Amino acid sequence: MAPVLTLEDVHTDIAQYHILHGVSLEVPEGGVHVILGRNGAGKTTTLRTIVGLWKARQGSIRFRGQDITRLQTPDIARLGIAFVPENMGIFGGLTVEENMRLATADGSFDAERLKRIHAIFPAMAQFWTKPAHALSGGQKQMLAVSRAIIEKRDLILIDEPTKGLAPAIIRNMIAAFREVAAETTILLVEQNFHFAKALGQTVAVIDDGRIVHRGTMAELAGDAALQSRFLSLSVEA
Amino acid sequence: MPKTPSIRTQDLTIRFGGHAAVNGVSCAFFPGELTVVVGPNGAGKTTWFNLVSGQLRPSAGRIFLGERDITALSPSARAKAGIGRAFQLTNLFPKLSVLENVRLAVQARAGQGHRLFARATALTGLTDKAMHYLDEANLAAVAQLPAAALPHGDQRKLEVAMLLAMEPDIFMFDEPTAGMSVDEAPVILELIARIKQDPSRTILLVEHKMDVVRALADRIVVLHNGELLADGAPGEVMAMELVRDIYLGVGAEEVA
Amino acid sequence: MTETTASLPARIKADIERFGGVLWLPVVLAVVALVLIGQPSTWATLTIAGLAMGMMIFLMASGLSLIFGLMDVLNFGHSAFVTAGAFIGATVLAWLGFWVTGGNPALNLTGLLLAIAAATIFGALAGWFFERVVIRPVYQDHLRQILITVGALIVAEELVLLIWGGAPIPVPRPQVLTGSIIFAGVSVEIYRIFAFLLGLLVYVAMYLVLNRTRLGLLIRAGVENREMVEALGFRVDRLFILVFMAGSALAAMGGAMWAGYQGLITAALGSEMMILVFIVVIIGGLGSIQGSLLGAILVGLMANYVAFLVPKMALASNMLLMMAILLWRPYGLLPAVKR
Amino acid sequence: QDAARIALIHGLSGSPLEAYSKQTHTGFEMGLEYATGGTMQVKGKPIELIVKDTQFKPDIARALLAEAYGDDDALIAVGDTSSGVAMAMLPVAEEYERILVVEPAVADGLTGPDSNRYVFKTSRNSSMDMQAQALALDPDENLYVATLAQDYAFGRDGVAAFKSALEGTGAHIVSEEYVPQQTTDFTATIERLFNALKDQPGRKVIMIYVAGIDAMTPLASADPGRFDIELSTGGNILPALAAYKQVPGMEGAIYYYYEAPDNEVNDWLVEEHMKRFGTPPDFFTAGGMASAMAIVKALETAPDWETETLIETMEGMSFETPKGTMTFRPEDHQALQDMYHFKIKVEDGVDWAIPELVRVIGADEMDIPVGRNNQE
Amino acid sequence: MLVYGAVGLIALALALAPFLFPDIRSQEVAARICVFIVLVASYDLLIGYTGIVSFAHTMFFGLGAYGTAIAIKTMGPGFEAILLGGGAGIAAALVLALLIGLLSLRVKAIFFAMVTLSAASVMMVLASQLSDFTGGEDGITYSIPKLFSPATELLADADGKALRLFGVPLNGKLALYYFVFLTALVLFLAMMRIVASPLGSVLEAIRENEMRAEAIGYRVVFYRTTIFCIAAGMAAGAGILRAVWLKYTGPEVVLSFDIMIDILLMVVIGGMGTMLGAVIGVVLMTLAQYYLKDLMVLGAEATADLPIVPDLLNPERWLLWLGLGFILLVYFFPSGIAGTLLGKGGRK
Ligand SMILES: Nc1ncnc2c1ncn2[C@@H]1O[C@H](COP(=O)(O)OP(=O)(O)OP(=O)(O)O)[C@@H](O)[C@H]1O
Ligand SMILES: Nc1ncnc2c1ncn2[C@@H]1O[C@H](COP(=O)(O)OP(=O)(O)OP(=O)(O)O)[C@@H](O)[C@H]1O
Ligand SMILES: [Mg+2]
Ligand SMILES: [Mg+2]
Repeated sequence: MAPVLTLEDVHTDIAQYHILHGVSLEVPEGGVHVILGRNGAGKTTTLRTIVGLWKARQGSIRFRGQDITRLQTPDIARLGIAFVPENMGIFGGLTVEENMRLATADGSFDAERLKRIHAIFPAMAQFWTKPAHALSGGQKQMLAVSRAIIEKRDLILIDEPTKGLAPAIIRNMIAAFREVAAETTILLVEQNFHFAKALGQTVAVIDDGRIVHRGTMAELAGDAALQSRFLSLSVEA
Repeated sequence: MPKTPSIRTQDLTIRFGGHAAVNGVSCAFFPGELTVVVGPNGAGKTTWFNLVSGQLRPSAGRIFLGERDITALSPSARAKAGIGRAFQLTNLFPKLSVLENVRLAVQARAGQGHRLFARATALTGLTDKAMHYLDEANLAAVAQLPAAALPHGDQRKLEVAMLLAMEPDIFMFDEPTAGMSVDEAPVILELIARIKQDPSRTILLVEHKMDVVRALADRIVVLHNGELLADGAPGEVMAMELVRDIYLGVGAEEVA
Repeated sequence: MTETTASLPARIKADIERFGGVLWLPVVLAVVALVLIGQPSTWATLTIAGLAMGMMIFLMASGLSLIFGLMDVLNFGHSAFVTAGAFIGATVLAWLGFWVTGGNPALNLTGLLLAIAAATIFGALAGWFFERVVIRPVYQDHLRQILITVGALIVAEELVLLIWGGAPIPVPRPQVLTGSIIFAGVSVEIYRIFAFLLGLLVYVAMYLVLNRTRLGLLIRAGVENREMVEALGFRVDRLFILVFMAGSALAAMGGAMWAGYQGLITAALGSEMMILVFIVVIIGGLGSIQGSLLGAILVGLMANYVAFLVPKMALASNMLLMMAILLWRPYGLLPAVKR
Repeated sequence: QDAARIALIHGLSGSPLEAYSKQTHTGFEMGLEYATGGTMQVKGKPIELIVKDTQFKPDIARALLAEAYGDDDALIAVGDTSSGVAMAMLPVAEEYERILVVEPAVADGLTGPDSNRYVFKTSRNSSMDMQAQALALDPDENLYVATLAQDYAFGRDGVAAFKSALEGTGAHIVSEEYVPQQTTDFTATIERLFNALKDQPGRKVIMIYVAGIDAMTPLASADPGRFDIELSTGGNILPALAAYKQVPGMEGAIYYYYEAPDNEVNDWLVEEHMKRFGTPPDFFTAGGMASAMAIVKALETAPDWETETLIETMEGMSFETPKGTMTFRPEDHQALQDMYHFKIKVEDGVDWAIPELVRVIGADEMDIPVGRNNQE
Repeated sequence: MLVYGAVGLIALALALAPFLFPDIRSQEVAARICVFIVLVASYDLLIGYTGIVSFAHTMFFGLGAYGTAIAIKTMGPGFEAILLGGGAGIAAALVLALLIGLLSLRVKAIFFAMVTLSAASVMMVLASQLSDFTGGEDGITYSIPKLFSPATELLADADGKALRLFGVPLNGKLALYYFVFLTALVLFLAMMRIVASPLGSVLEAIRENEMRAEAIGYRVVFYRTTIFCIAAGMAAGAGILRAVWLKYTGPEVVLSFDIMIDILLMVVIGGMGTMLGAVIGVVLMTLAQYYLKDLMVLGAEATADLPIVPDLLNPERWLLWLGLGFILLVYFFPSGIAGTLLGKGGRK
């Protein structure tokens, strides 16, 4: 079936630096798809380019056939693309509730979804009326993800959601993402291979602003050689 | 252990509004020992760190550095006294160069900050030292870039380099490898291992990655809802029912 | 920002908070003043005058507070809008001539309202231009904001001089609003009553917009992390322009009102009011409209009482009030955002 | 010298007062024109007018004055509008041993101890305002006065002068209110004034002496009449006179109003001004003209243009102005002049209230304290 | 490089000013430049290097000036008066700075700006209220030590007139100028040293991330207050020079908010966070203040017959153009002239 999102030979500059050297990528409909890669490889830059926070100098980005390369970030977002940035983008001055409210379409919550989010992340319920700057590092991460799933999105881009999360929470999150992935498509940037493995259907490995490997997760997970080639997984061994 | 504790907290408590983020935590740490602090998100690990390094003032309880009560000291005073701290959410001098970031830490250690009529750049001693620590964290290559331009991972490393440069007796790391790729993390871990070799040093480490915990910990302290839940050797703590339930969760190993 | 255990004083403080807290300050102030002044008639006169004065300052301050608090833009050029508003108001009043000075109350009021409307509309347009050209490049850069707006202020004042000249301009005051109501030795200028009502109206309007809609939230969020708000699908730039226009319009309105009150205006009007306006915003706390109102009323009352009791202190009183409050509450009385 | 170089040094930018300076400027040029019969020449030498803008900054004013004497070699300089700035200029005249004519600044101090023998002053001073004001109230034991002035040198000098003018008349000063310079809310002050006066016997007057702010409107609208309190204040420039419409019948003294003086200099000034600008001349137009006419006369009559000779000539010199004849007092070089006792009349069609002439207060009726003695 | 060249030239020009431009106006301009370089550089220590926005700088400037003026007025013109009065002024400035610093350097930047603003206004009120000492609005006029009066000959020639060097009489005025110039030079060099010192880099760190600076062992309040005091002292020093050169001190020339704005403009035009920038900013602004208007007069005459143009070019509206230029500068060269040439990026 037709891919949700297609990147073709995308080049991105940040200030005077040339960061992405032609990223090409296809995100199929539904499920979780993962981008792996070392620090500084260009994962975050790729995501930011998709949502228009960096502008691609060359190449095209198409969402459900529509070219969004030159669109403004807000317009891209309105197409139904949610973005969870690396720094979580929490509004510390606002309460948890206000943070969530801003992520809804019309300012009112879908009770069903809210209940589910509170189930996945109990802390959200506990701190509902507290200022978000008061949240712990991990709680901030949870809030960031909650914001992305409070509405039904078409595509959710998530940059390293497990960073600093306790194992138990990560487990919940896997469950949550499986659930969410049933109704939308998730593009996930990860460092935590196990997490990625547990969720991902397809995987792309990026290095120095280029895609160096594309394939199914199963294939990568099964093939130790590939793994050590693209992500020297020394520690785990 | 006969040794006297290098750092010790006694009934340490802080409340935010009604909610006690850290609640009556008393425990002591010894030189040459690496303690990993674990606990679910929001357990109070970072807050407890903030209390020890002085970013927050406790609602109740005391903090001792050796025999000395440092509860009333300002963060800078504690830093001078030998408590070094790296932050969970990266916290640098963004517009200054990577080198300058570290050099400032060295200079603080050398206690030359208030010198009026010397040329900072002329104090080559400081600069060399700074370079040395950048090498250790293998950041020498990017020494001249503004800190803001580093990717997340390298920024984490810079955090650690600055901590080293402060040459403290107490090292406090808050999730140093968070957001680092699997092939970058080892650099940090080796650094920590090397620090550990000096028996006069006390190391506190907040970490979620179980493999890291196993690799480094001499001792594990578990915080939960701001309270001290467990404290002991890695093996036994990890084995505790309670801990598995509230922290690791069943089958957690697969994911961490 | 650490709070200590709920010791006794703390608990008392908490109780006070529950019953409106600092909102009682004006009342306390008034009661103290009554004791010191003695004569009820004088006290009443001063208090009413103080309240009205407060409201007029509020009109000017609210705009600044909005911009300065919600958008975290420090607009030293604000006083330029006040001045411009004053002059435009004055000009319109002069044009309407007999409408305003003539005996027909209806015409009088329409005249005044027209003048205020003209000023307000101008303020909005000028605000749009100002945001586009001057402020846009310097969001979240306080230093450059101060500088560039100071520059804009200079230019604006020169333009006023260029258009209206340096000579003081007399402002015809609508017939119905001249003179005072006097009962039982208490005298109240009618114009002040009008100012009071207008101020109240503006306050209520702003309060509703900011607390009954998502606008307030959005703006505050936009200040903290513009990119994220855009990633959530909102056009931050439009948002900010809107706020800025509103703020400037309010400033101009305040200026027009003030012109009518002061009767004789010069290009320096804005800058003279400015320190007062800043004090009000600071006392009230960033971005909170309630705060600005509270601050304005405190300042208004304080000024009148002190001027009566110890005229020598009249000038310093507001400054001291501000310093005291800052030392007591570094973020002002009712900060909306602790930034 | 080949030409009569005269420097007009006053603030033309950076302050609301710049409007005053412009009046002075107009008046000064018209004065030269009138005095030279349009030839713009004295003793066959052309008059060169050098104009400089002090931006109302004393430091710049000093620099410009020094420059005018030193670089441009001006014979005589005229200025400034603000007393503070003029004050700062005085020593420069002494340093360069050239003549400085002070116009239109008013402070008494300008011809006081800190002044020097090179300084002449054609503008009125606060004492004149106040003595005239006092006379206009024709004071006696039955008169009870409270004063309202701004809390700075100008206001305090004025009130001091007013008090000394009332001395010996038996009139009582029941209270002196001083308000900050930029006061806009007079409620408290009004309460204080009323409280001080209302229970007094006899005639009760509030004497207002403020510049640049409108104290009249709030005072009038607080209805002093209910306590039989009258208001009284000196005249003012035309725009400010608009506020006086609220107090018809009020009496006071004014420095200049174009209908008051009766002499052909003034007739010419009014007619020409009307013709050229469509408005009547105002305070400082008259002042500017006066200073110009004084200077021209001095240059005409002096045997040569050495500073010393000029000083000799000017001390005690009488000269014609739109306000009639003025005379430089030999001791402190202040030009003594008439003032005008007025009564406010309101006419629709006129933008301002008309200070109708009651009588001319002759220069000789006032005894203006001598600021300094340039004779020894 | 260009910057260093320019500053070098300026220094040279100032050093030889009396001989290069003997006319009185240039003298005034040169002296004013010397004084303001110290004043503006000291302000740059705060705003540029530490990110402290203070509006009280004229207050310290004023303290130095008034101290000197009042002392001379009461003790008569003598160097001991200058030393005593100036010393007192500086002392007062330091004490005040210490108080304000300790009280309010903890609070948020913008609040600090407000507190200083009100402190400055209170000082202005005082200056006008205590008119017995300060002469109120009119200020104080006085004479200065004989050595500095134009009448004094430093070297007399045969017939007892002041000896001339390149046609410049070696009289007291010359001595006065060099007194101002040399003092200013010393103060400025001192500040150059300070910003290059370790203290300098700590200040930058504090500007960047206060909390982190504290965490690696720098007592933020201590450093802030220190630099605030240093700047205040320097400003007071400049005030002394001003008072001595002008022979007049009044609110208009040392306290008024206009001067505060001038200082701001100068710092920014030159480039914040660069001492050399201060020099360039001061020179450009001062030249503009003194000569821009002359140009405009010409412009106005040239365009006399066009519609509005002459009004706009009317020299009385020169501030308009200064303002516009300033905005454009902040807009396009946020790091000022020196900053841009020295290749420092805009401080965002
Ligand atoms: N603001 C910036 N200015 C200059 N260079 C930048 C900037 N942001 C990122 N870069 C560079 O772009 C490259 C890619 O950065 P990016 O954040 O996309 O890496 P990443 O894959 O997300 O790494 P990490 O896993 O550490 O987040 C890095 O080399 C980084 O140095
Ligand atoms: N300034 C504050 N105000 C109010 N509550 C706070 C504040 N700081 C922390 N908390 C609360 O204290 C608890 C402990 O936070 P802390 O950051 O110490 O957790 P943590 O153990 O570091 O979690 P993580 O592993 O996610 O970083 C959290 O529930 C947090 O919401
Ligand atoms: Mg990244
Ligand atoms: Mg934490």
